[in-house]
Amino acid sequence: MNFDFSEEQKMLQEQANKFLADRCSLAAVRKILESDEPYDRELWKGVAEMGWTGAAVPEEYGGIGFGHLELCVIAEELGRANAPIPFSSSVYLATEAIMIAGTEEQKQTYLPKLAAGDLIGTLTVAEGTKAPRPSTLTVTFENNRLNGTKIPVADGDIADFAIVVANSSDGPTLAIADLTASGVARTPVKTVDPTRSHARVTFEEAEAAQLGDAGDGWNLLLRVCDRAAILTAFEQIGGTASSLRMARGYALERYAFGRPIGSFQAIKHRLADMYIKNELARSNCYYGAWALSTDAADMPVAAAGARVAATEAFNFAAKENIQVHGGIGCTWESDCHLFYRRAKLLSLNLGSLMNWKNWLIDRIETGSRVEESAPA
Amino acid sequence: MNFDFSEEQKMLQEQANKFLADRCSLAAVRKILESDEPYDRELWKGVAEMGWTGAAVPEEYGGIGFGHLELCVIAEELGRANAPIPFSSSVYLATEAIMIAGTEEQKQTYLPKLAAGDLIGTLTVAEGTKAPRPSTLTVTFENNRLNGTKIPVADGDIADFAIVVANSSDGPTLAIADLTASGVARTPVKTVDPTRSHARVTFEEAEAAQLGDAGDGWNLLLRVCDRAAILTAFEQIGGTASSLRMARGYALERYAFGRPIGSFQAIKHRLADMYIKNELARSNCYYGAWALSTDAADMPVAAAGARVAATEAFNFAAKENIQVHGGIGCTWESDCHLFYRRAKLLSLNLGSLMNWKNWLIDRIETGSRVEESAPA
Amino acid sequence: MDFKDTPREAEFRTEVQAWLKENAPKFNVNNSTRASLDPDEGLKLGKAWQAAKADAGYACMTWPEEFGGRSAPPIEQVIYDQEEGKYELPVGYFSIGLGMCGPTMAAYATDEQKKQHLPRMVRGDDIWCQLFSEPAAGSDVAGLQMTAKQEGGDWILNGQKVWTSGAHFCDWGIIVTRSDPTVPKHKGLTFFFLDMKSPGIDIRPIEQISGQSNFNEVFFENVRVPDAQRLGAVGEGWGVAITTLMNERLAVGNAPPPFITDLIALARETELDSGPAIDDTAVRQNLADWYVETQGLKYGHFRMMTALSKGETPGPEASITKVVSASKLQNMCAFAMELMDVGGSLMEPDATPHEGFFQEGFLYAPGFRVAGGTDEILRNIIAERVLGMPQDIRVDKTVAFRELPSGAQ
Amino acid sequence: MDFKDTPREAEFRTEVQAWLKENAPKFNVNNSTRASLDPDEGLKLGKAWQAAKADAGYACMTWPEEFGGRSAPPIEQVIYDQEEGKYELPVGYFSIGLGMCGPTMAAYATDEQKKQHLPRMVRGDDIWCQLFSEPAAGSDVAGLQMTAKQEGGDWILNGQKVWTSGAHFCDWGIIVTRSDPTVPKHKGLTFFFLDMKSPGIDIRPIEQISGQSNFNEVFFENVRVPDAQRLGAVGEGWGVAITTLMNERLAVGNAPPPFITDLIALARETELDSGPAIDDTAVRQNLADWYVETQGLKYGHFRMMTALSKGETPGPEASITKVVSASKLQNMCAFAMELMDVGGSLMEPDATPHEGFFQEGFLYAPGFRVAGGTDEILRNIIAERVLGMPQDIRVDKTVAFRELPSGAQ
Repeated sequence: MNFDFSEEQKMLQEQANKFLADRCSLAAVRKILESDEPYDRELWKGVAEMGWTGAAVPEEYGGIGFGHLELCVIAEELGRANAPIPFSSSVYLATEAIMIAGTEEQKQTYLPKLAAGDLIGTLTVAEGTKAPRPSTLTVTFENNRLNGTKIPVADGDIADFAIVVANSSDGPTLAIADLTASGVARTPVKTVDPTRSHARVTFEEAEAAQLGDAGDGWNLLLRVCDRAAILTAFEQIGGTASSLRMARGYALERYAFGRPIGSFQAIKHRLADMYIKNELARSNCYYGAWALSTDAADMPVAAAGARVAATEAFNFAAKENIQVHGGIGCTWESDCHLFYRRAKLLSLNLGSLMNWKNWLIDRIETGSRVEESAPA
Repeated sequence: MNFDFSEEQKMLQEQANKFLADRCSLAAVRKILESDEPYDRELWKGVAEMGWTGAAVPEEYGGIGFGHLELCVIAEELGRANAPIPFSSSVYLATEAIMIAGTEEQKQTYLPKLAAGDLIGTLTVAEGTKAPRPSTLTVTFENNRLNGTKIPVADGDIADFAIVVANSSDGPTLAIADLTASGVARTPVKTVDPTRSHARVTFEEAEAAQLGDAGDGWNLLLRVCDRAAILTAFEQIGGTASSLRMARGYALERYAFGRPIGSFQAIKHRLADMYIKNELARSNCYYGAWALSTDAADMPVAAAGARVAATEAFNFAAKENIQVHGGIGCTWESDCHLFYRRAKLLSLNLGSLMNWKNWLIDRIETGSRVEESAPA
Repeated sequence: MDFKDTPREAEFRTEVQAWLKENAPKFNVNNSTRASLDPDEGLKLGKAWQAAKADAGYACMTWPEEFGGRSAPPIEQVIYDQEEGKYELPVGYFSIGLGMCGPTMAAYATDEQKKQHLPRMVRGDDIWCQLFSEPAAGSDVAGLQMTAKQEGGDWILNGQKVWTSGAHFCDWGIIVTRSDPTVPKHKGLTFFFLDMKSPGIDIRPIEQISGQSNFNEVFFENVRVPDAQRLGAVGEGWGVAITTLMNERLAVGNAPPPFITDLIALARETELDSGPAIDDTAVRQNLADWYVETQGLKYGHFRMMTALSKGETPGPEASITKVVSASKLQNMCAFAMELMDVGGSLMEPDATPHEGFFQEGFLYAPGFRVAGGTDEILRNIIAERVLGMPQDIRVDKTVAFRELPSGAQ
Repeated sequence: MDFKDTPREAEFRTEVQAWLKENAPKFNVNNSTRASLDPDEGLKLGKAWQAAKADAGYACMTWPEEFGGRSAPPIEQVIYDQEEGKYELPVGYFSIGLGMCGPTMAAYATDEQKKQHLPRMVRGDDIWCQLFSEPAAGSDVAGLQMTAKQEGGDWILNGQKVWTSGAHFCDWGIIVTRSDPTVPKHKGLTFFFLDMKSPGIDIRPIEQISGQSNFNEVFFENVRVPDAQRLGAVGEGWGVAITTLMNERLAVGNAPPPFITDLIALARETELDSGPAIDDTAVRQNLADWYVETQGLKYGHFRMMTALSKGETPGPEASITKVVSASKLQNMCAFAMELMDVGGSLMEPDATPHEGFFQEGFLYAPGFRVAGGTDEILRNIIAERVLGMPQDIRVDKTVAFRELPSGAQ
């Protein structure tokens, strides 16, 4: 039984933690919150230099030859730091999609630049405030032209290209579009988490290249989303740990009625609940990491389990961290809301919790669990 | 604004409370739990003598000329005492059904005896462990003969007659069956609450009389269930109040770490939650009582609201009362489980909480709320 | 059991309805959707409305005549508020002054002071604020540190208050200070009222998570207050503060919208895989819970009105309302965003159902679980005052204030 | 990151599997569905199985050779337990003795006593119980009242213990007593082991809500214990008790079934208005929550095994398991009954899905939220020992025990 990260992976985690503590303090995150800068360019550069953007990219395509377990480790630290960079869009979504569905040529074209952080990619499916589904997609892809509007597009205002889920005569299909080309209009839009930039992107006869088989777009999207869900879940447990750490620190130093508020059961039991939820989420995440790194047949179940547990843990911890802080926690000046906003963003960005719970049971029922799953 | 019971109704409540404190202690309830006696015959006699069984029956049919508000008051006290008598079966269900659907002759035949407590009635719809629905009813009623099995039938082993929801060629129809007649076999069955007796009742060409229009049985059942739901909700808030009272008493007298356990926030906040839930339930119940007593068009919504709020309050209070008591609360000897059992029985006897929540939204959506509903 | 007014109440309601119909529309602030007026203009409108109410005898009706009221029974105030609530009027400026400062002045000020200040307060000529909380004294207000030192016939105040609503437009304030740190904390407090334009007062708005600024920090540097403006004896300020806080508990009520009706509307409009969200059983379980909570609070309010109508003093209903409605607000908003799936994070009014109302609510909801007593303090109050549970162990009742551990703050 | 054994572990697992396949079937107790064996027969079978295990070297493997073990690494014990868990074997009789009494004896008894008792314990020749809780000392075990008075070379014990599992079939017990009520409560305790057949011991079973009797009350009337059977110094019994309790925390684990898999099976079989319950979104929301909790505990256990495998000491995982699984059990059973609608209240095995398993669970679940540390105590432990939160204010640490308020009990 070796159900843990390796010593090397733990060293990577420590290194990432130190790097981010240095380069991505909450004050740095706040700078993005309060400025018009869409993301922390310096940090992005630094992260790329560390090789993180290419962590899971094979060396032949310019990656540094780590794997997905290493990427999980990095994701947790990015979540812990609340990093204001397009990492999830470019790495979990765009890079993964191209690795899964790209032609050799597409891989050669995109992966080295993505791995180096020279190119920022994103993936977009949503068209407004309803769950995107094949039957309701209005963005079309015909004759290598995209038409229609996607919103919100994570990092849509800064990404160099987007993988667009669009309807074609063959059914949903993935298309790679250069967002800086003509026929593409993009406007920044505000979301609940201004430390992560989003846009409305409108395509008008915009040129794009097919990714994967025509009509296979939805299937590919689901595969990419499962992988991204596991990586995001690691961000979420990192964010949960930070929320808990903040709450714990405040509960120790804040006194009321002549004693630290952390000595009151109403507070201490809530902290215990944050911890419990995060440990349950962490264990689900580890299973997800195993599934991701081994490409296990049980990945859909593992992804949904990690997604559900980590989403609940982070939402709970971020919300109750504010409550533990009391009045000060409700101010703009306090850092509590950074995690409250991020928690909500992450709980929506790959589809709602309610849907993921449905899917989890779906997947259990359709019996995707096979021999490769963990021993009972 | 006079959204409260009247002085006379409050006096009735006090009187009922005293009567039951005297005649229906938890020791008396326990006697039924631990013996083969299906119900407390002496208490039933006393309750009938007080006129409670006829509280809502018009004087012309042998009632005492109170109304449904008085019946609500009595229900709360019966719930508070955890009374082990067939009151709900005979009064909320059988009596109400005959008042709603009976012919003049049926009313003359049954109501005076029901009001006097000389006859015990019940109503039965369930056929095992699934939600009973018109399309799945297997008990049939044709040519004034019943065939099939009902289980669990509340008080089926002691009731003189049952109103049976059965399928006929016209659709679901209510039928009154003499349970002591030939063609009826009944066996006591155990439920989670042995202080309330239940049976399996099998009809084999058993004679029965139609109640209400043929094919109108399901509609009538729903009307009766709404009325019973409001009355049961009052029993539930009574039970909640008792559970809270027990927990409060124990939290005050039990010491740990040199102080009453009621001074620990884990305990005191839970007691506050019990209180809050019961106040919310009580307010919903009052609205139900108003709707019941005025036959308001909003009754379906009022009934579902009272049912949902009171079910959640009682289940929570009964469960957490045990927890507050710790080890002793988990023993047979402690009275905590009397309420734990009753809470669960009441939360199932008119259909599950999940269904009532569905129905509540259904009813809001089908717009049963009209002018008569309370001011906004 | 009914919802009907008594004949006298009905008569009064009719009278109020007629008066409001005549007068309210010109003060209506719902001219743009939830957008705020220009602050100065809003204040002017508010003062004018308050004066109109006062002139018609509808302001502070339960107060005695000499202080601007007319000794009306409390149920009339409730009826007036219900009817006024059907309009969108600029009444927020006065709630703390009239709800908390007024009763405190009425209980502790001299007759002359009352005659001087209360009628002006009632007419909206002066607006009052309350200065209790401090950065290191929130739930534990009695742990406050602002010093008051006697100098001749005056007191010199130094320190900082926080969470003061409306400090920037207020004329007067009530304040509790520490006049003696050498005695246990509840015993060294002294209470004053003061002119908010006094030299040495510096008011800075606090920005909240939502970006709004409904509160202020107020800094005091050698602010001079005449001893004549002391309320209660020296060292007995806590008793005065309790009077104010008891009135706060009654004033704190329902959290703001979005309400369950808004969420039901959203569920009707939202299409899920299975059809309209309102038909989805998972959605319904949640809606039903929030619906019965909402109804429970609504009918609980009717029960409280009934008690008032009978001349009884209402119990701790307001605490229940706050505890239940603040969490409900937070959970409903979070859930509404889930219903919008990926797009739920959008805060663009023109791209979001209900113009981003639920997203806004998500950001201001945390404040309502804290303001006017945290969830935790209110549960303590219910457990202790309603259920008679013992207080937690108190280590701060017998020690000199300055000896008390106070952590890093 | 994988679930694979190391080569050494895999080899050991294969060896265990082979041995169990050969030996376990004849001790299997799953011959009737959840019905218990005749008590005496069950005990005999249990002792025989334990002896067989010991003879094969699979009992208490981590203990040193001289006490009946073989100093195996902890991961081997875990592997053995996993494999043994695939059978239904009569192992329950020994868990408290081997899990709690043994380690306490190992730490505090004399070498001679260890040699005399531990190997017999390992073989199941003697069964041990633990006598800590009292009617007025549950979560607060140190508040116990049982007196021990020295008389010559013996101690005389008087009082009552409670929640003693298996007292009626045990040969030996460990017990903590109050030898001095004039000093603060943690300082006046003395610890012993004793012969459960000693004169003056009266054992009475406690009936639980479910009707089962898994625990006893044990009354002591002038029970004589030789001073040689004292563990630790006079007045230092609390330190010894802590050793026992730390081992309890590790031993307390997952609540019993029904598990999520049982509930999912029920949901598949149950028809709701909308079709199979498993397809209903409201049902799914609940199932998903309990599923991820279950998986979280399962993979948390694998993480703990990994730590053991590396020779690390596991942390507070057992507390999490208990807190989460006990409430989950209670909520799942309650929900299962809801799925059965009106008929959910039936406790007739032949008329109820899964033979009434969920109804039974509903009745025994409350006990699991209390046994081995209440939900509240375990949250305290997590907050204090894992997160480093301060203890609640303690009023009982400096006062003489007999001066402490103790309420009505």
